[in-house]
Amino acid sequence: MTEHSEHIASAKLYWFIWLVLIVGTIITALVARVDLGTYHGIDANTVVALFIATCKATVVVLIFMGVKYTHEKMTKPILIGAIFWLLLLLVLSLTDYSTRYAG
Amino acid sequence: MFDNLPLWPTAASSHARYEDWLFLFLTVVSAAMTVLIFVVIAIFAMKFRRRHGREATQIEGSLLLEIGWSVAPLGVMMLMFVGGAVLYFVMRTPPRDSAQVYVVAKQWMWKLQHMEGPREINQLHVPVDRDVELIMTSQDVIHSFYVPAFRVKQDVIPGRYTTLWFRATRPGTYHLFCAQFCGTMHSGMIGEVVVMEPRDYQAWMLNAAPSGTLAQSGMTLFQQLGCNTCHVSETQGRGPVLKGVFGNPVQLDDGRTVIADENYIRESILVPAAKVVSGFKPIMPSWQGQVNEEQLNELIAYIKSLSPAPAGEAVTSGAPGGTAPPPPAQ
Amino acid sequence: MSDRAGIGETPLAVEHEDRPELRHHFADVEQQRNAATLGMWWFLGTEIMFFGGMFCAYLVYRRWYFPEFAAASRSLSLPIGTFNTTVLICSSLTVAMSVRAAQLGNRKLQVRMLLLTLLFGLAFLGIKTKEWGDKYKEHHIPTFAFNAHDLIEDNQHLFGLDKLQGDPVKLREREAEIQQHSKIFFSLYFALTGMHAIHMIVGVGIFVVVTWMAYKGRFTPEYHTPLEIAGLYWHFVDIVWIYLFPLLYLIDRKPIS
Amino acid sequence: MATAVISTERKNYINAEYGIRSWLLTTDHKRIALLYLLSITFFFFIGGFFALLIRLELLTPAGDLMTADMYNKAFTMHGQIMVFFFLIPSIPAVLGNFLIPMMIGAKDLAFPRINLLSWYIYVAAGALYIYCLATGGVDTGWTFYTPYSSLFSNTRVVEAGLSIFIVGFSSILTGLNFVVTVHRMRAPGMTWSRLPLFVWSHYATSIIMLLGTPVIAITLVLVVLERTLNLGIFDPSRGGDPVLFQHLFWFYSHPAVYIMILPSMAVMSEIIPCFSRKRIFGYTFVAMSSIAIAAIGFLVWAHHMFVAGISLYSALVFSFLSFLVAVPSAVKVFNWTATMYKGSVSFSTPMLYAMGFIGLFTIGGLTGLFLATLGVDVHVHDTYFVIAHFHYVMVGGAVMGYLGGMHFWWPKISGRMYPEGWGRLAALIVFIGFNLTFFPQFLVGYLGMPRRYWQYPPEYQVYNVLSTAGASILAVGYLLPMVYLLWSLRYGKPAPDNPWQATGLEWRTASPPPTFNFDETPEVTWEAYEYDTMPLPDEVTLER
Repeated sequence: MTEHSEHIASAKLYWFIWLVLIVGTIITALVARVDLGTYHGIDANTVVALFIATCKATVVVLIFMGVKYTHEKMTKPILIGAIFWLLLLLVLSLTDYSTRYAG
Repeated sequence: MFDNLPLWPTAASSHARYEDWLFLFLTVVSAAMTVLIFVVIAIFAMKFRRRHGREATQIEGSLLLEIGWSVAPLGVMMLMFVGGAVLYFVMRTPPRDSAQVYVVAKQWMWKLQHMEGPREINQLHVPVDRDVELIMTSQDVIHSFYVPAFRVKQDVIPGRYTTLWFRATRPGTYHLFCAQFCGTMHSGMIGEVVVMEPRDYQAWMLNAAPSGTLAQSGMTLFQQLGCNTCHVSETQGRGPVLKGVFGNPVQLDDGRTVIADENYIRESILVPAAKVVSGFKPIMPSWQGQVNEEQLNELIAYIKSLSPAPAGEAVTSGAPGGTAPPPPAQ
Repeated sequence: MSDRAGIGETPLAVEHEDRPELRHHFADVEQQRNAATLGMWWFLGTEIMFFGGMFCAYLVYRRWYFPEFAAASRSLSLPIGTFNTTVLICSSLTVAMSVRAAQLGNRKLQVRMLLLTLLFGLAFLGIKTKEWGDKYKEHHIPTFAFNAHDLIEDNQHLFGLDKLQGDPVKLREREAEIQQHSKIFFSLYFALTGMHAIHMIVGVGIFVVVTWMAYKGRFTPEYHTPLEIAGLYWHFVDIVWIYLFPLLYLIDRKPIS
Repeated sequence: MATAVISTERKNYINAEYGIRSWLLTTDHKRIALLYLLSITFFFFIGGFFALLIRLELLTPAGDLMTADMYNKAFTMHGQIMVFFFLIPSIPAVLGNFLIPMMIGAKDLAFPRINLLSWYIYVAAGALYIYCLATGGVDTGWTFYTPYSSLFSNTRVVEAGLSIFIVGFSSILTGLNFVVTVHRMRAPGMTWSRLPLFVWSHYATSIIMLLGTPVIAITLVLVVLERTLNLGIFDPSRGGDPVLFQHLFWFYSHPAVYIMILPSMAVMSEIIPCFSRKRIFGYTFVAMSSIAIAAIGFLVWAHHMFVAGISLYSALVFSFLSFLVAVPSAVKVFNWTATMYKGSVSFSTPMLYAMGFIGLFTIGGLTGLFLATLGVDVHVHDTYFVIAHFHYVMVGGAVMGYLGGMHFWWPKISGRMYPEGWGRLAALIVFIGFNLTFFPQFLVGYLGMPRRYWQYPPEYQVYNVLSTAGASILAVGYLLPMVYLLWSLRYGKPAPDNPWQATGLEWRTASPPPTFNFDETPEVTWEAYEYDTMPLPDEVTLER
């Protein structure tokens, strides 16, 4: 049982991540004002906004929350499991809502 | 007491027969499984009872058995799934030419209205061997329309329509229950479905109709609510004369002209101040919340009936029948 | 699945005099720290589902009442929303920095970063309060004299009201609908941002304690678990906002042709 | 005399400290388990009292004993108390709390103070519920369906909703504690494949608590806000969808059924091997089936909504998924039965409960298939068939498991043996009373008697009379253990450390255990359920 050696990320990396997050936010806000069109009924602006949000969330989880460096094996399964469960709730509810007035 | 010990509910609709077979299939499978488990437990318990320090034989398990008793039940269950899905699909797909009955549920009664005119409360008369589709909505909370003898049930939801259909196969009188808890008198929200031979049904229809055209009930209601104290027929009262109004343009006090259609009448009852007829003061009280959807329908039907059938002819600013248009009273 | 099994060989009788932060039932600090962070991660999983219920309602109504949601979303201030998002991102940076300072054993930097975190957190809440105040003035808070008349005025085309001009009855019905449906947006807006704000307030409370502990020098490079798990919580609340921002503020900001 | 005895007596968790403070501020998982035991027993009897009122009212078709409103409140509060204040915390918070640390060789749960906090949250929620009850009660049905609950009911919906919101956190914290404890606190050598199945099942239960409970928490908050602040999220007259409430409600409340039954299955997996003197048949499959039930259990919720106005397509999907969840349950039943094969079976009280459990759970599970079958569910949904089904699972399953477990571990908890003869008699009475109460409800349900009916057509009376008769027998069956277990605290024979010669780690410490469970942290070198290495229990110990 060795003493835990924590990974210490460099301050530079943190500042870089911060910059990425700020830039991502500004891009999100700017892009929202441009009409990117609709493809097969899916609004491209929403997709882009959520994609950027997911990227931002991912770097926060990996770097700021240290998931990239953690020795803890359970963190990723828990995280993925919880997100999967959220999707279950959303997707299975939508099996009802997206087909309710179809017939 | 054992005179009325029913074991199987009456089956009186086209769905009921299929449902009963399906139920029977499930019961047989379940009973077989239950008996199997009980008997096996009993045998094991007896045969391997602990006596004289009997030693147990250690067994780890068996992959083959595990797979077997996972897959085999799944196979049987898929039969159940398909059987149930087919029946459900049929139940959810009303035939095109079914007779339609509108159902309004409210705490705590069922109101049913046949397309042909008759209206009923807590009673539904239907002919035998005829597809009947119910188009249902609720005025307040969620209710559920349930006729055990037909094996049909559907929640009745405020703010939208749900449907249910059946074909009664056997004349008789059957329970109608509300199956979704809806408040104090939930258990009092019951009624009956009367299935009749076509000839009896026709006779019933003829009898039922006179008492119940929409317009007639509307007239009664019109008087009950005291509408006639202001909207006097023939002569000018505090409110405009309603004779011949329906379907014709109405001059409003802000100078606009609108056509007096159902929606206008409806709005004028619910929000009288919205569009006041030119020459009148906005003194009429709002009936919002005091008359329900059905009563509105009745009132509108009555007001409709005050206009002769080919309405919408060139009547400029007055009503037929010699009544003078309301005088401008500025 | 076979992560390391728990207790070491330490006999129970040995008390951990040298490590005051170690509680009796753990074998060592390592085990205690792992338990705490694991607990926090599971708790964050719970939190995802907590917000998930509201996201589910949001998704359903956004599909049903898209024009109303879009118009109501436009009535939120994009500059303020964007600015507040950056404020929260800055607070996440300072949290990460304070944990790093603890790892390095730099108490001064630690405290400074934590104070900045508190500052950013309070700034976020302050700006949020201002936004809510604006909504109050605009009668956009459900219950309190809710009125979406301004939305109807500003978005005639979006709601298709211009096509209904000839039909006053339909127009009026549609307007009543818009009132209801935009109220649903604002109900969800206040439920989501309100729950988020409650989490922020709890977070600020936790960080006040953590800052005090840091100031007292409780955290060392070997032991700073409270700071670490408080940080995880703070980052999570930040991530929720990262999603709330596009979902609430950016439903449809496209120029109207 | 007493002092002299105590000074020579071994220190255990009960006599380690004295005084009310030592209990109310304890962080010992065993003491907290006893606090939970007292509080859930209290709520069990309140809930049982309402059950009695319901059965008495239904003795006759007319609504004669109570007013309609009283009846509606009675079944609502029976349901809410039994589900949220008894069944959900029952086995996990009492037996799980007491046993999990011992079974894995730990001194305590990972977060002892959070464990105590969860009990205080439970008590706070319980007090709020009692306040709600005392000031008029609530009549929405335990399901809180909108818009009845949000707009129309004139009863204390806000208090009830908040109280269940609060008790949810107690459940979340318990689940959190269990999961982390199982991951982090296992003794050396206690690998995942050596974990008792009790722990596996509780691990699965905890996952449901963690991922399901928050959803009902936020849903109830929205209902409360809707009622107090006039939001319109679930109200059709304001553009909302009442069916959305049902989706969110059942997303938790269906898996909640597994929160109730999985711990009971956990108990079975300990009792059956012990009294068959055999390693459990198919350990891996029983363990994995718990996880499978927890996972698939989340995919089936809308089978409560087949006639609620969901889409046809959605109903087909949920019906299909509902059948899948039956497989792991069946696997468990088969494995328990197979465990008895070539065993050395004794008919001790816990084993009687276990055999009763298998039988009743089989019936409860199989009748679940009727409800998953779309066309059949349309007819039996919201009738007494459903009532019978879930009582077979929750009373025939969960409560039988709870009683079986209480008897099995009573010597460990109290340090005393209960009277075996009385135990067997009570088990028999419960089994008979239970079947007489609930089997007629299947029949009357298929005949079409809707649930939550205060008065009913007279042709259903026969079955209701049988049911009420059964309920009174059942009541005796529940009171009896109360009496003799309390009696045994004073007069029961002192229990040996391992009266059943069971294999679990909890049996390798004293009865009752010392405060930190083990004098020395055990090191596990053996597999679970190695009954071939254990001697047969001394028959003299078993017979009183």
